[in-house]
Amino acid sequence: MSPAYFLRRLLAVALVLWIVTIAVFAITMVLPGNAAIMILGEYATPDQVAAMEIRLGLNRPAAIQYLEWLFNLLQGDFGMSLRLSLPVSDVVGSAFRNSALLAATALVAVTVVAVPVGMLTAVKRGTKADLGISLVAYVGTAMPEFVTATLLLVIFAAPGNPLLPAGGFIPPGESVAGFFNHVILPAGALGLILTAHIARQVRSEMSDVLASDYIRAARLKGLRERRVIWGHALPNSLAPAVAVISLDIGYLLGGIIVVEEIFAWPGLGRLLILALENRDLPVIQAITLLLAMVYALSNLLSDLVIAALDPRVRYE
Amino acid sequence: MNELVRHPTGLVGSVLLSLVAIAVILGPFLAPFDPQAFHPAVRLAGPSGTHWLGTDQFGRDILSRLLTGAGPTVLFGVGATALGVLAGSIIGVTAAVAGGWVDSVIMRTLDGLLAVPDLLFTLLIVTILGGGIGEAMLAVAVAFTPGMARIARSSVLSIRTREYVLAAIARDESRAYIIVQEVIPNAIGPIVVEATIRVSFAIMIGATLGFLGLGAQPPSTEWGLMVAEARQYMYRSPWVVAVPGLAIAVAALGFNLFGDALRDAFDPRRRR
Amino acid sequence: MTRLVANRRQVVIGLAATSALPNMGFAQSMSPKYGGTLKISHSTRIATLNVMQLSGPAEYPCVDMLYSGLTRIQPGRNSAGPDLATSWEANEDATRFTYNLRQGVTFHDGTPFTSADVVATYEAILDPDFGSPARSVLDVIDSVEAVDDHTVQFNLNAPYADLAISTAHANARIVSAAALAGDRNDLETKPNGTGPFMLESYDSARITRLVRFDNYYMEGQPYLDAVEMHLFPDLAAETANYLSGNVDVMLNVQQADFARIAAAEGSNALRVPAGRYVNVVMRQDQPPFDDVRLRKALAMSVDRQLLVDLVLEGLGRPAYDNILSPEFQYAIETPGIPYDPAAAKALLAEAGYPDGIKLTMVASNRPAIRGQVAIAIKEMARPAGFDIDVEAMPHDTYLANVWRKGNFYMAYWGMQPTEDATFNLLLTSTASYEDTAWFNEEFDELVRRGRSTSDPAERAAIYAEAQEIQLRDTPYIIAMYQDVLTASRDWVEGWIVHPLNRVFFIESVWLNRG
Amino acid sequence: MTNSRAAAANGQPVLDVRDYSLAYGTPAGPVEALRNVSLSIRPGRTLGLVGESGSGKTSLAWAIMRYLPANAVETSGELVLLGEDLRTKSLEEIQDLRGRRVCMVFQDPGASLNPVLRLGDQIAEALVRHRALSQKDARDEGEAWLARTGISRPSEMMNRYPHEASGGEKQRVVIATAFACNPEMIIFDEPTTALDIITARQILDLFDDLHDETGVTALYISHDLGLVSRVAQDVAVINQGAIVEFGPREHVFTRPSHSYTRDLVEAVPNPDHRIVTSEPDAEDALLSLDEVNVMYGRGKNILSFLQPKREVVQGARNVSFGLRAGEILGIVGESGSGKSTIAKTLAGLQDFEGSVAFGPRSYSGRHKIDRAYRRAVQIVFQHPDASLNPRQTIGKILSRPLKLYDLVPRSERSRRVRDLLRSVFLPEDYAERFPHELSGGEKQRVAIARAFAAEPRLVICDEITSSLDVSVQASVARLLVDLQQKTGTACLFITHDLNLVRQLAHRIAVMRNGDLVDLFESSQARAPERHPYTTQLLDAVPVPVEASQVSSAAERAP
Repeated sequence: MSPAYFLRRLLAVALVLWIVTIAVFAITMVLPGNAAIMILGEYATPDQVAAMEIRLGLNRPAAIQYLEWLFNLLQGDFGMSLRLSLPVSDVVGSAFRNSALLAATALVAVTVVAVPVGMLTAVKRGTKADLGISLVAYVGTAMPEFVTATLLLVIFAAPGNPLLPAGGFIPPGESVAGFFNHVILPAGALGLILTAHIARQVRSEMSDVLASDYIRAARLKGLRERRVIWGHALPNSLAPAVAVISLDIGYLLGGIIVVEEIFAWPGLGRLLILALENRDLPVIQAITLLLAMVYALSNLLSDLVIAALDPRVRYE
Repeated sequence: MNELVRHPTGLVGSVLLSLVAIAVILGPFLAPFDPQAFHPAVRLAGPSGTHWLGTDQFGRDILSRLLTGAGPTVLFGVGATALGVLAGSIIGVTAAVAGGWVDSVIMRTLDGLLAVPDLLFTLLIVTILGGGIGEAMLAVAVAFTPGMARIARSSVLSIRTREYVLAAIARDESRAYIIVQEVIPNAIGPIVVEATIRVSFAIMIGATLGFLGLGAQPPSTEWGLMVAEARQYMYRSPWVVAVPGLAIAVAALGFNLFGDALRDAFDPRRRR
Repeated sequence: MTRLVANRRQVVIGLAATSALPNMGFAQSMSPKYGGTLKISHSTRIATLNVMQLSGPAEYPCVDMLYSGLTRIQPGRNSAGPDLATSWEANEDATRFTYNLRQGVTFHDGTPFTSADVVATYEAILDPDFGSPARSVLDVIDSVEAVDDHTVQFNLNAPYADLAISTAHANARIVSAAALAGDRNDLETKPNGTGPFMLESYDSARITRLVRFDNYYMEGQPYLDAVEMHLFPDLAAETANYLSGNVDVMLNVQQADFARIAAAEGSNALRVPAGRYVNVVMRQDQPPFDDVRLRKALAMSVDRQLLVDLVLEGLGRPAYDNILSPEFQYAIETPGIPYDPAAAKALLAEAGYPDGIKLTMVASNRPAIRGQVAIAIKEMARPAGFDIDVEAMPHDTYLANVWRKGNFYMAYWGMQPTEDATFNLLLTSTASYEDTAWFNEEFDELVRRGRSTSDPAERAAIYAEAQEIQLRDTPYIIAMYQDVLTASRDWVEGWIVHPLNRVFFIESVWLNRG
Repeated sequence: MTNSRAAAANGQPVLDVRDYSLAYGTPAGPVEALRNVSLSIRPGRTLGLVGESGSGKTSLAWAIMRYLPANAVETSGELVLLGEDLRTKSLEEIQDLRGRRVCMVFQDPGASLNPVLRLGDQIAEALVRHRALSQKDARDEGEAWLARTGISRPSEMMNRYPHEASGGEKQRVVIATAFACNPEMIIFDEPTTALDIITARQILDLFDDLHDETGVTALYISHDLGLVSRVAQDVAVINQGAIVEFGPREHVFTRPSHSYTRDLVEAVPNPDHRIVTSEPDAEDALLSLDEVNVMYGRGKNILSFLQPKREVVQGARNVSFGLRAGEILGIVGESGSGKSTIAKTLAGLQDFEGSVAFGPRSYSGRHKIDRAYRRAVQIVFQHPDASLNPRQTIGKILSRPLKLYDLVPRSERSRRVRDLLRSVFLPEDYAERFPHELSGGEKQRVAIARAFAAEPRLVICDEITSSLDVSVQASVARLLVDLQQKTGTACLFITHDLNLVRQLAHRIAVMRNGDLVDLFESSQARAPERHPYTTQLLDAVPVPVEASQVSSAAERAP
């Protein structure tokens, strides 16, 4: 791959993010209600509301506010959180780290399970094992995270003899075992739907590969089935699998919102809900921008990986 | 249609969808009890001869609530998808037909919006609109629009280079005729397939919004809300959350399976 | 086991006889053990530690540990006891108060506490631009003066008998003059108080950890080495975590989980009757709520005991529209209102609605109890001819569109420390959150007289009259009082909650682990 | 090879298919694919298996390779390879046999090579598998075979990926792989169909050389009788799953016993048998192109810097020629030569520079083209499946030009549609049908009828016969010429089939890489002043074997 291609892709990501900043800013501008009341809640005294209104100073033209915000943003200054009275970069930064831990764990687990399962079911297409796994996968994709999470809690964290903690977070720096103990349920709730989806997609990609002329040619060369699958089919299915996984990262980033809320995971998702409920505009803006950036960059990364896996796209 | 039912996935999907459709249309009439009526004597009771699926914290009959909740739950998904598809198709077709800088601007904007995860986008919009089932439906529709616009655009673009469209251009047909008569009828297939599968996503997102308190509101019997309301009793009587939770899965599964079968039926390459 | 304390009224509220409280620090047979970390779980975020402005349920225990006030609400009573002030006296007409300050107290950073800190704190509270919630109960103060290093004097603009209770306000804790003179944003995250615990780490998304302050003025206290506040936003997860023994105290317990937690081995579920209530707001400057008969008809259409059973799982008491719960010293014996749909229907017909009336009642979804009460009222009132359409909505939408604007909605209030604070919160014409347009000059005048009267008998008569007026006009329907529920593990000694839910006495808690 | 030699010695056939029948199970019941097929190939000989699409020829190849889908049911017969019935072998035995004793070369080398593996590895793995060579030896051996297939830099080719090689190179790699294990038999399944004319010719020559060299027994499957007549000593004709003709080539061509074979032989275009007899009016110019240039892939807007850079390709370069009324002008060339660009340009579907004069008017760009021009110039596309809107009935499709150009009053339209259907020899009730209910040939007739419905003065035919079966090709070509003669419409006939174009065009234009390199009267095709490229093209095409030539060609067989 040429540096020019990489640069062009990076430019495209920057353009996308710029568009996101406009969209995000526009959205936060039209949020209804008196921001001060929304931030302080109904038990705030009128004094508090008045003080907050002065502090917000949201009475300047939107375009000026946008430019000012963008200017600060480019210097790494996301402003102050209105609800938490801390710099947004601090609040969002630590939440981002925690979310990344959860998302990465889930993604790794999903990949490790889903890709082999998808390939296996494609190879064993039509057998009982395929049917069984496909059925589970179908049901899996139809369960929203909050249902999965709730059922997981009922099954694994029921009081009396809980197998796993019902929620909470322990930084891996504090205790690795504790981290894994706490991450299993949220990662499971987050991963079920993705595992099912990715396994299905990989199965379908792999089935297409297995039905292709070059697999037929390989078989008719007398190659053993093992060599056909591992030597010929697998390398061709990896690139599409990476593409599917990278697209599902978008879904994963949405899924963390609910899962973090249920499992008390101190990440971006929960922070976002708090920010939305409290009209914490700088935090909403930062999170949305951050998630969009992660998604755009993960797509870019997946393109690079695909280029590494498939010689046809290498010199594009 | 035969093609659909012959597929095992299509068959199961059709059966599940029929069940859901029956619940949507006839649910309110089939419900044995008033779904809002309290039966304080039998709060949080397990399944019994009177209350087949048990009762909730107010002693309301879960079966009746489930049956009347099918409407709001499923129609939410269908409505949100329909709106999203309509808006997306209009935008996508416009971009494809206009081409040039109009297309570029529309597509780059869509790229930007698509970079925001669906649920996050929906949450932002529902917060702007202010929560409630109608607002949530609109939000999901808006969140679906960019994706559908993309699909519609690529569908139109692939149709636009078909030879029958070229033939129409060569004949000097009007632009309107080409779009309405030649392009759209043929571009609609992939859009319908995508829409069907998206209904299941819309149902799930709708339920999730209900669960987060931003979608359907009490005393609605929308299934996501039923799960949310019953969650605090989940250890005491697990079926109160399990029943609506599984109902959501069944409805979503039905649309998912049906959509996949539809895709296979449209795509000869995948036909077995 | 459940400690159920449901003594009606009198001075002692929440906690009955001390014999029922073997764990109280001041009444125990065992001598407390030192050391250990107390883990408390809570479900709402600790968004700030700014003592002068915070208002979150989980923020109150934090400032209660970090700071001291001049006075402090006493365990189990709605009365003020000494804290940083050892004593106080008023002049004849209760317009000037002198507080004598404790000597030898230092802040966590080692600087000594003096009257200058008190003056600086109260001046900040009284500054309208600073927006302290405590100002609403302290705005009778005209000026604060330091008489000497350990004496301050408050000059009031009107007679006010309850000043000692007002100075116990959770947001009126003493901050050092230096902190107020410096960057006030530091108050958010770098608290420097005189309380029994100091902040060690603050992660608003997860754990806030406080450690023992060795120079706390109470000799030998606190007993604990540290206290950790663990956040669990999902209530079901919080309960499961508590029951599995990962935390020692659950700050607030849901009604739905209370019985299970009470029955669980090694767990103490504590239930404290309190004056918390959901009230039905009806705007009386517009029809149909301008007609008292309609309001009364609705009041008769609510089966209050059933409501307590359904919504509170029995963990509360029926209320009969009195804004003062029995815990208040001057609360009257409120007559019951029987559930009588037939009579209600007749009264509704009399009010001009023989065929019933269609109404839309708004309920925010946070906390869920608002919606639950609304739905229950809808069902109960149906036989009386009320066709109520419940419109539940997200809390932010409610705040933006309905709160203090709508004509028929559910409000939710915690208990106030005094009768005067309660009336001035909602019911007087100039109340802070006046939302009914129920303006009654006679009532206003009674409240005004009550606050400047120190004689208990006189006050009782005045407040009784005020309550009669309130009950006659039914500005709100208040159908039940909700108990405060908390839980602690067996090894936790001395954990109590106050009906006000603002003071916690954690300096007296100790761990009795084998 | 020893087995094969032994077989040769005792006259035993290498492959003997006896009474073989095959069916596919479908939801609608079993569908017969092969019915009582019997044929045999003697050692060292090439059997040409000829049939149209769907005739079962590929099914037979799969059956021999024992590569049948799960729903295949073999209802009778034996497949005997040197005395052993393949049907009785286990999967493991078959895997040992594939690629070692029986190999296969496929139609599309682009699809049959794994895109993510290097070409060298794809040859070597077969050698490692079947000849137990080490990786290094296998690569050396593979490279040697690549050299034998005429690849100029074999070691470089070994390290390339399929997308880095041309179609011809890829097919050489596939052929090298097939020959490398020294098999007894190779099945060639249309190995040249996906290639350009000249490349196809080179592959065919390679086949001849390697066949002579190794003496391998071959089954050569093709739809092209002309081609088969050139490479095979024996010919079998398969129709609807049954062998209708089997025998030595001379026999099949000179004395076909079955009517289907006769039709097939007749349908092969032969440049010496002209379909068109009349000549156009010499001086009546209808259309002329003047210095027409077409560029592809030019950036269009400011955001295009975000698109991967597209190469600018010149689709047509300074093309000028004229067309007379009533004339049939053939345009030939390989893929990418620009012949379809000219078709699209003249149909008003392609931006161009230069000018196109039509009658009294001249057009200097696509957007200048008006309705009068568009009505007078109609186009018929290559793929009948794609050129008819699948959602419209045939009646609607045919009446559209009538309505658009207001040719006949509304009340007359359905009658006119019926006339049009009759004129292309289709039943009138086809008006009610949808395109998918028609066969490929029928659809192409509808497309032709639609073009002629506009009463045009010029019809552009862009490869209209190339996706059709041989027998259908001939009838469609004849239909076109009939209509053209009847109406006097001029015709631009674009094709890569040189034999066909020589049968029906008055003049032939040759294009290459966007340039018009030659333009000549059909009768002058073999004249000495032809452009060398034209000669090369003409030489590349196998001319159907006439009865008289058969014996001489057969002598070349060993």
